[in-house]
Amino acid sequence: MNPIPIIDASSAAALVEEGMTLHVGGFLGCGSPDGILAALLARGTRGLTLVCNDTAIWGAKGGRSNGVAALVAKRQFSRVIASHIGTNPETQRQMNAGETEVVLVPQGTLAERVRAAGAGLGGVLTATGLGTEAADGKGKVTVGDRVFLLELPLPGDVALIKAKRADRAGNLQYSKTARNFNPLMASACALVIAEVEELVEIGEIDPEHVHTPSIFVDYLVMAGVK
Amino acid sequence: MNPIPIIDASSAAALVEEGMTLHVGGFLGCGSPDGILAALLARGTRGLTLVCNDTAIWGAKGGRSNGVAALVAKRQFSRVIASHIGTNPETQRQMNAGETEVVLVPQGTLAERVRAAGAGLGGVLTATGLGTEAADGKGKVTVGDRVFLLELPLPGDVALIKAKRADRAGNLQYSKTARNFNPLMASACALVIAEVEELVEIGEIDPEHVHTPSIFVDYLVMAGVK
Amino acid sequence: MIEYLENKEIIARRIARIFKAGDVVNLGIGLPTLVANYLPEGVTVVLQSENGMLGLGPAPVPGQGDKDLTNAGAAPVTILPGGCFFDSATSFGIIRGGHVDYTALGVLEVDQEGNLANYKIPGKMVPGMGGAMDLVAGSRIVIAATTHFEKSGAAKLKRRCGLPLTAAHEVDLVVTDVGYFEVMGGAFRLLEWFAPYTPEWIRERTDADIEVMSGCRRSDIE
Amino acid sequence: MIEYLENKEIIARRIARIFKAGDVVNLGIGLPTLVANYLPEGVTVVLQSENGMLGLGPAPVPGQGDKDLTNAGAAPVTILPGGCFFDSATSFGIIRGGHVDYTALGVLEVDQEGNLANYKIPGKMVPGMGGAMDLVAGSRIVIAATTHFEKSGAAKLKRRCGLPLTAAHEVDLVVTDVGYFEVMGGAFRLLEWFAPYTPEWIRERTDADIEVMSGCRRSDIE
Repeated sequence: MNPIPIIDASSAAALVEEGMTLHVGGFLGCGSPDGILAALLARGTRGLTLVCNDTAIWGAKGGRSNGVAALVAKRQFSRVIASHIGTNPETQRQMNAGETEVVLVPQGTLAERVRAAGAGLGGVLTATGLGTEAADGKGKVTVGDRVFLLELPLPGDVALIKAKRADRAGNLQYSKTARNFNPLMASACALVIAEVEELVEIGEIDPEHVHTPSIFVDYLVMAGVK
Repeated sequence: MNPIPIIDASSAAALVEEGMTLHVGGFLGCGSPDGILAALLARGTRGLTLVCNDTAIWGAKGGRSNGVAALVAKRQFSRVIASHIGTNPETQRQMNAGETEVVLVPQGTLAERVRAAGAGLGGVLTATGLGTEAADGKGKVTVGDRVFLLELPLPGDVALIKAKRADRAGNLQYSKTARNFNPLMASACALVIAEVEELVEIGEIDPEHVHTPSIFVDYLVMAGVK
Repeated sequence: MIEYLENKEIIARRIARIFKAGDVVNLGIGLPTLVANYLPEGVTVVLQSENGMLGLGPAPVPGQGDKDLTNAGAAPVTILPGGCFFDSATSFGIIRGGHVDYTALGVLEVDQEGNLANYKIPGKMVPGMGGAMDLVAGSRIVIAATTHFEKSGAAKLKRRCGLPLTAAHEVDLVVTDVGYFEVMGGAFRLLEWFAPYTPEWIRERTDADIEVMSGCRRSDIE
Repeated sequence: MIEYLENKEIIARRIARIFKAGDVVNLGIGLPTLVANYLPEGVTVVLQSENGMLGLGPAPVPGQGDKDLTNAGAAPVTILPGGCFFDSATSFGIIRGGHVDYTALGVLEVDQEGNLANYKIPGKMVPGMGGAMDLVAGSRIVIAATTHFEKSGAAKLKRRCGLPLTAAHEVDLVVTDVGYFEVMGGAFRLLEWFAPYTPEWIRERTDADIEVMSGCRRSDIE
């Protein structure tokens, strides 16, 4: 295995270009790559499409905020694909004001669509969302006597993910529920940047317990390093 | 978490009833539940449908055999769904003689079909097999300008799987390439029986490194115990 | 004259009795979360949290939480021995694959056809469905957990939901603070009522088809 | 008069030069497996084995094998530092998702349209496709690795495959023991030839459209 480059958060943010589709790990901010997101906020790149479980927590007037919330507030995303925006009222405001296009996707469907992109599937059939607004405009496929929604892959240009530990080759291990969408995002994007808390030598991660294999990861960023 | 029953191989084999669809883990015999399979061979239950990556290795005239090969030779399966039968010439003979129905499925498609059954998908779209005999009789779905094969879920009645280690609740860890289809089979069947080499107390397996969660597993069988 | 008093505790207590040991259960944020406090002695259920764990444990001692260990509402939690962590695709594979025995979710409206609306009020509250659509469509048994009446006095049990649906025809059981219902055959079938209410009182105040089953009884939960 | 002598080694050596450090490569059972022996100094590729590993290492010392660690041909192998294990769905997610840069596979027939037949001879050999259809359909670049001629003397490079296809229009490169070809525009484009053969000799003995490109050269592999 070959070592991959370790870059700083600003250099990582510079790899995200205007108009790109950006997949970000995390669930209400838990397991998001905070250092890279802060650098991307500082850089101010706009016109991005966000694919993320949610738009994190946005506490207006100095309240607690995390994850991608500040980037939403700064209008860096022209389009948001997420399952939940309820903890970020600014996303709802932008949606209602027509400032940002928001596409709401059931969480399991979002997970499968990202996985499908990573695993080379042309789509998956699901019963989730049948008979609801989530079915509007979707293709339907009948199998036997059952109807399913056809859900399409959701690939991205850049994945920004967060892991607990990496070896120098880029093998990753996540921590607890901070895992969530991170491994999926890593599989589905052309370029994958992982922010990690610990770095170990190649061979130090048990090959039975690698959560994301090194071949998915292009760059490492050390968390907490400016 | 509640402990699950530990039974012997014969009792496990007795849970497999004539006519059932049986998912067996293993790849050319590596990672197959040999003790349960030996008991099922002794029991002689027939009319089964086998879902397995392959029909393992069958060395006629006393040569090396493993996995499900002897059950195939004993004609316990009326139907075999597998990706490969090349190392078991007896399967080929039965297929050619019309004694056993053999359905050959590309390995990745087999994996996705079993996963789809476990994950509640109505099907998946794949490019694998397009323009080949594997596409014969399959539904096709066009997405944009691309055509895909529609591959359907492959659920089972009983999964016979092999793991390295279990805790008493049924959380499993596999060993090396003996993992292969085992976790998928565990997800896709109504009843799941895992043969394991080591048994540890609940809480002794790191929750970050459980390969198959306990909720998928119904019974444990200790490997090497008659 | 019976006066209605909102009582979330009785809902949680009744739901807690539905489960048997070993059941895999997902409890939605809010009222359903309370159910975990009332599980009978000896009934160990396995709580699934859709953000990626089985074996969800109680909240940690304040200040002892782990930033990487939260529930689907971003609150700090713990994991019980024998639990495990996994990614979101595995988590929803568990949910959609029918491996969750019960899900209990909050309600805006639930109707006698088993339709549930609990994620959106157009023009007012559009938080997104999160995992709710998957949980309702995928779980083996769906429990709608709700106070029986809105603040306005209207019952949340309807003939037909008016709000956007979370899922169609998926609700199996409804537990409110006046009774416990099964949704079947296009009606709410009353299985138990909670004193001081009576079946007649419930029927009068609920604009929906409520059938009082032969085995229907007053709950012994007080 | 040039006489053809089968030479599997030169095929493996030429293929080994195609890769650059870090490429993810799946080598089929048989001839392609030999490629691993000829990787240039300093070029560390990551070998994927479809039965569930990355970082496939060399065979163990005889007798030192692990029953739980085999390649896709059931032969004992080792894992290199930095490798990892995973299940078959993940393995084929890697393959079908385009995360394998190169796959090198054996050949029964390969044609100038990029069609490959390598898994079945009806009525004679029906072993099943195993992972071959996925590897050919999913890998970014597909290398057909084959001796140029059958025992009968017929070239394995065809105008049109007659045997059942493993995949349609997926082969990118063909490396035989007489030359190295790119499949493009409905022809085999000769990139290099191996002495003592010549482009003319190859064209004469191969019933297929073979284009000799301007940059085409004699290989320096001997």
